[in-house]
Amino acid sequence: MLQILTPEGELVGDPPIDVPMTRRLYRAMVGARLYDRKATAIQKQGRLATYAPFEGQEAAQVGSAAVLRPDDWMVATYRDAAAMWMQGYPWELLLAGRTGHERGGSPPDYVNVLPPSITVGAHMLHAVGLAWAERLQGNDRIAVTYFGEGATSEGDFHEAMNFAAVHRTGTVFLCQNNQYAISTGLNAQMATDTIAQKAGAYGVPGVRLDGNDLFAVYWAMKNAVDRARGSNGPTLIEAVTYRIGPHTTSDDPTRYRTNEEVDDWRSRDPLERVRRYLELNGAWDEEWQKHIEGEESAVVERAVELAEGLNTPDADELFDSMFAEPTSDLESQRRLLESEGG
Amino acid sequence: MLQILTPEGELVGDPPIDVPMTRRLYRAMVGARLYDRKATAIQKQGRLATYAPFEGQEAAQVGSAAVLRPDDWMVATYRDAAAMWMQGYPWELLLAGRTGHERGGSPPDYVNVLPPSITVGAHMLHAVGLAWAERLQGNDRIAVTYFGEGATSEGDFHEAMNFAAVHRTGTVFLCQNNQYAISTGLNAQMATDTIAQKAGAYGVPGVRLDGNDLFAVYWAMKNAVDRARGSNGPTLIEAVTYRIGPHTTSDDPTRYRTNEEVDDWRSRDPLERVRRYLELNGAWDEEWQKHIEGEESAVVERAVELAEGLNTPDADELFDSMFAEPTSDLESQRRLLESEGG
Amino acid sequence: MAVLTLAQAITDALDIALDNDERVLLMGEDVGKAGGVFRLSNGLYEKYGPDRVIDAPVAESGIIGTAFGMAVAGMRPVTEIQFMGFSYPAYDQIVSHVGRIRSRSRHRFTSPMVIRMPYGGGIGASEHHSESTESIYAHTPGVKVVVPSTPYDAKGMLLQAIDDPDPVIFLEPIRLYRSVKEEIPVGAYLVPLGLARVLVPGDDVTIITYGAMTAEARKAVAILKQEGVSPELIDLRSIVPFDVDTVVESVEKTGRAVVVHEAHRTAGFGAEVVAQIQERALFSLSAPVQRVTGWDMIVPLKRAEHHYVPTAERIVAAVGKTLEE
Amino acid sequence: MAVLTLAQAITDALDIALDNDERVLLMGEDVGKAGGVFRLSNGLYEKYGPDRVIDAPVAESGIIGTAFGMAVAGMRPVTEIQFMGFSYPAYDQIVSHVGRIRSRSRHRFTSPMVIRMPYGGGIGASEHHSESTESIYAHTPGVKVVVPSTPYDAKGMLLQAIDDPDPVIFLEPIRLYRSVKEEIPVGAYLVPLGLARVLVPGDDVTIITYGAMTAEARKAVAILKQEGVSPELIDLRSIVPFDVDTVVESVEKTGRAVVVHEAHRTAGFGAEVVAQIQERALFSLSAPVQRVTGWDMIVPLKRAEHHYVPTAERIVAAVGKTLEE
Ligand SMILES: Cc1ncc(C[n+]2csc(CCOP(=O)(O)OP(=O)(O)O)c2C)c(N)n1
Ligand SMILES: Cc1ncc(C[n+]2csc(CCOP(=O)(O)OP(=O)(O)O)c2C)c(N)n1
Ligand SMILES: [Mg+2]
Ligand SMILES: [Mg+2]
Repeated sequence: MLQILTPEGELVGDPPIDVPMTRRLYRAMVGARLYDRKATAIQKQGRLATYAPFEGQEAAQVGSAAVLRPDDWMVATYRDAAAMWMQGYPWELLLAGRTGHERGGSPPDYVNVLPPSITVGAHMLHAVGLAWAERLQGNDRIAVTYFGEGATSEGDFHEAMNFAAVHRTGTVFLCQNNQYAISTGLNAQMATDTIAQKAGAYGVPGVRLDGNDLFAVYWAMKNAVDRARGSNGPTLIEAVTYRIGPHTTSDDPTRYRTNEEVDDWRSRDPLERVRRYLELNGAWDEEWQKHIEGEESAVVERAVELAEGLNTPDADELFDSMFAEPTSDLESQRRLLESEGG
Repeated sequence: MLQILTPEGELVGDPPIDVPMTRRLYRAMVGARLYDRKATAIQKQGRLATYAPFEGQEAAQVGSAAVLRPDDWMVATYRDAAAMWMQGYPWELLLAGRTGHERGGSPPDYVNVLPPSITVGAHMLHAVGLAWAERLQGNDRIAVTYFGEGATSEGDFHEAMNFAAVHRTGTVFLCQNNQYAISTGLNAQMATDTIAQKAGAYGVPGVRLDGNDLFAVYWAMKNAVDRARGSNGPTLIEAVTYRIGPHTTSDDPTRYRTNEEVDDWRSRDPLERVRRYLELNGAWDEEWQKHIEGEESAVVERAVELAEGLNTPDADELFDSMFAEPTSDLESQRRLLESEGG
Repeated sequence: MAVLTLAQAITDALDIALDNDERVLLMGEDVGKAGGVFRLSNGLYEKYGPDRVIDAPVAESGIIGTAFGMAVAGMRPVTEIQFMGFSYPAYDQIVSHVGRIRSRSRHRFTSPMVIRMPYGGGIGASEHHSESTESIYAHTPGVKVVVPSTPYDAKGMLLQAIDDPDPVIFLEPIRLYRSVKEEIPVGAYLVPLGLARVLVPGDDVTIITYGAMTAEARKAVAILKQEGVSPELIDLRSIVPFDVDTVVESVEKTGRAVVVHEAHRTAGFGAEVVAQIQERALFSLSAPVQRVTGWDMIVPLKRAEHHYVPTAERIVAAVGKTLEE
Repeated sequence: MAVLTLAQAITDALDIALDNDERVLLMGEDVGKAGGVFRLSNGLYEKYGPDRVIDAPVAESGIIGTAFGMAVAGMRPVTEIQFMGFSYPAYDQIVSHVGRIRSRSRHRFTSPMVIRMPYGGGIGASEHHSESTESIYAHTPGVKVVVPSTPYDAKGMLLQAIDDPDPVIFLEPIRLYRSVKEEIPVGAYLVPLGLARVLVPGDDVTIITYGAMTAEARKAVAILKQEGVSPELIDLRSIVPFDVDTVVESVEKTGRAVVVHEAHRTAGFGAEVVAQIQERALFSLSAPVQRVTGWDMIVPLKRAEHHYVPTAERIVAAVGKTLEE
């Protein structure tokens, strides 16, 4: 399993990025964690519908998304807010979705990130089509798709890998193997030791790495993105990580895992090791930490305000959202709703 | 690629069966080929709906099915009549299905062979459930599923392999890689060199062999069946073979392959090499050939008669076939059909 | 007798079935250790072990396809699809295999299995978590489709579904899981599938519904009664088979009808109910049958869901229309 | 003008679309080298190359899911599902993604794509090859569902579907592929989606159908005319959107209606047609609207299919019932 930065913050390989860039990504991980904790907190207050926290997976998401070009496509899941945010999807829209507002699914025009996929598996195929279409149109935009290890059990994972392999689409498959699919552990999910080895079934390179290691993630993602952009086809990356929190705020993880296991993974925290590395390199101190936490917190707070401040959609917005022009069927249903005083 | 018997009928390994048994299986292959040609012929006369010939794949089907115990489960496709027949599914019922008669889907009570699957892919999962249920019931019946290389592109192949691997079901996955899925060749179907390597994605053993070699097929199948019966889990077998005829009687294979290619594969005929082997061993002569052809032909002729002699189902048979007891919905539809003079 | 919620009644039925019949097993995502995302199989993994309460990989086609094979080989699998909106990857298995094998093998092979699916909206859930697409299953030959709305029915119908020699899609109204409670018998009892039930007798108009919408319909009934209208409320309980006789008998009496479901309107099961009413009782109708339904749109998320899911008010308004004529 | 079969009209439309619009591509099993199992894309692979006429792996979810991604990124994929009965593995992609993306992203992303599916029975095909389950797609929000029955409509509607900014399921009646021929314009023309067409004007009863059943309905019309009955025959052409106005206008005139489809009866689209007729024109009805449909059973194979697929005789009998009252 590829590793560059140990949990102690020591290098066991060449860092793929310099210290200033490492500081930027560290800061992004700090911001992501603040967002995640804030979202969890306001969900407890009933201000969000269920929320799926990503704590522990920040390096996998931030380190991989950092490699992308701003116009690259991203197709990710309910747990990938940090990656989506890195690619330009504003926190407020990610939150808006969680408050139960469809406008959360509508990122700005220049952001090529699809709204988070709630269905498990299906979205990987979309990343194949996206990258393929870009190539057909003569563009070198690539597409990355994020998914969990559980998602690899769905038939669509298989079909996506195969289509991507046969047509050498510029798609990066980034699997965050966070050990659980809701309550279901790896042994009940698959009989292989790794996810990476599944790539062999498609003639695609597979890489397994320490997903809590920002450098390893960045390095592997860089290779995969270069391959994809150079029309050399897809790559499957397995980032071995852990979900520190519950599956969602409705989940009770004590039913299926021990505190010791969680603590063990906490000691491999993806933020802490970069902090130590930066500190060892004289590029971190408490003051700076406070400073970035302050600024990132403010961004998150503002996002909460914006998300909660969105007007509730009226019925017209709903009827008008289905097609470019509402069909006659929808128009008569709209009238019916009015006549029923709904 | 595993081979025991060369196209010239020479041994390059140990034969897994003795000469008398080889004679029996040779005879079965001859019978199967007679059936296949007869079915093709009467389809041309309009007496069958489309027919999917299996010429060239006799060793793969006969050699593998020969390993099974009579009560083992088989879940196969429209192209696997020879395998199904080996497991006790009468020719007449296989034909009946092709005349457009559902009674063809109803093998005798002691035959644990599901009617041929027309959908590509889905049926592999059934073989997983069948084997699993047998184990849960304390039986050591296993299940084998037959499918083509095209079917491996369906998500259900993936889900079936994974379920079988995780629950170590006694399922043998027998893939006849006959080079084409209708018109689609291997390069458009997948980016791997082999099917067998796909097994690695599931932690399952995969074996690739010369599917036109009766001995190689038998040998690999024997290992797989023993493994399955011993509760050691599934195996994926790739039998590399070729469909000599069209995909079905509606297909025109000249659109997508050359005559040279077909001729090349004809020279690797699965029957001819066993004939030569038997001849080299003094266990074949023309007289015996005529004798078995005569007897097997008679069996096929009788099957055609039986299939064509079946009464056309009346409407009651249709309404009565849907549930153990027809629902009130169906009863009222039955009355409606009567009232409409249908 | 014991007072149980609808959710508890289902757990009770699963427990009884596992206990009484060795062929029964549960399979689904997270049904084992976690006891199901709704905790409906709580405790059963511990009680019956991993061979009978199976945490499946995240693969719906795999779950249904494998369970189908198990059913053919003599087991009685009870599968859980986590939410109806995740049943679609298994749709092919249901249409092309589960509902077909008896017919295509002329009774030689059968697939007695239950496919449980929590369904429906009104709880502000995430995308895909509020689906009510029962009509696509009603349109699928060879499967029964039932929907209990009370704890008593949930338990008795689930036990009956498990006993049924044919596959049954068992829809569970999420919204009612814990909001309805009643005293129900301890131990096994059966409620036959395919029979509607008159929940409230009345004379002026027939309200026909099922599942979670019975709750809104009951509210509408209360409002209407206050307004001096006497509605008859029918809970279909089963849409396949559809108990048209009970419906027609009522409509012949009242001359007016409103069909309520939260499913999309076009080709929803309400259309079938209306079609059969007019086939059998056209000349009893004093007014067009009204449908109060969800719309042909994605079920909105929490903040706008109230525009979609039928409410008592909309039902009352529709009844009003039937009374105008 | 050129005399083309329905099949040729589709090929012509595909050719024109590929020629006129670089964003258009075809994808499906065997659509390339073999020109499609029905030869509908004959010659197009040779003409436009493997990047635009794509032989896909045998994976329907893969085809639709990938094409969906392509559509989002600006292409106009025209996908072919070999037979409607093989569309179910892609059902999840259609319901959960193709029909949803515009709404869930509030128009930010769209998926303008066409899903072509040969459908229907009456040709004695193998299992799963005679499906007519359009009502499950009609019940799917966010997709249009259209069914041409003439070469002229097939070409114009397909070109319109490809131009449509939203996904369109384009059903092709197998039975009519080569059995109908007509003179149609050379080059591009559009036929708007969502409008029914009166095929035969009449006064006594309205026969409403679409797709392959127009052929049986035309036969029924001929028989009825000989018997002195004047039927009006409507070809819906589109079930989503559904042109209820044309239907209601006719029924208000005739007072009688028969809806014909080969789909299973329960929750088939016919139920929707009946429901809307009675909603809008109950008091114009002199008799219950009749439905002539396939049954709630697996479409029988060749030897017994005639018990299932509606015939002119059954339509005539149903018309007879409406005239009795
Ligand atoms: C098709 C589908 N089936 C089931 C679900 C319910 N579900 C939501 S998340 C989840 C587990 C996914 O696990 P994994 O892919 O490992 O991602 P993680 O949640 O660990 O990030 C399941 C089963 C779903 N959303 N979609
Ligand atoms: C789900 C599904 N999709 C498509 C088809 C149409 N179809 C029938 S056979 C076939 C090719 C299958 O190829 P392969 O699995 O290699 O088997 P072979 O025919 O070569 O034996 C296709 C695409 C089908 N029957 N089922
Ligand atoms: Mg996971
Ligand atoms: Mg093949």
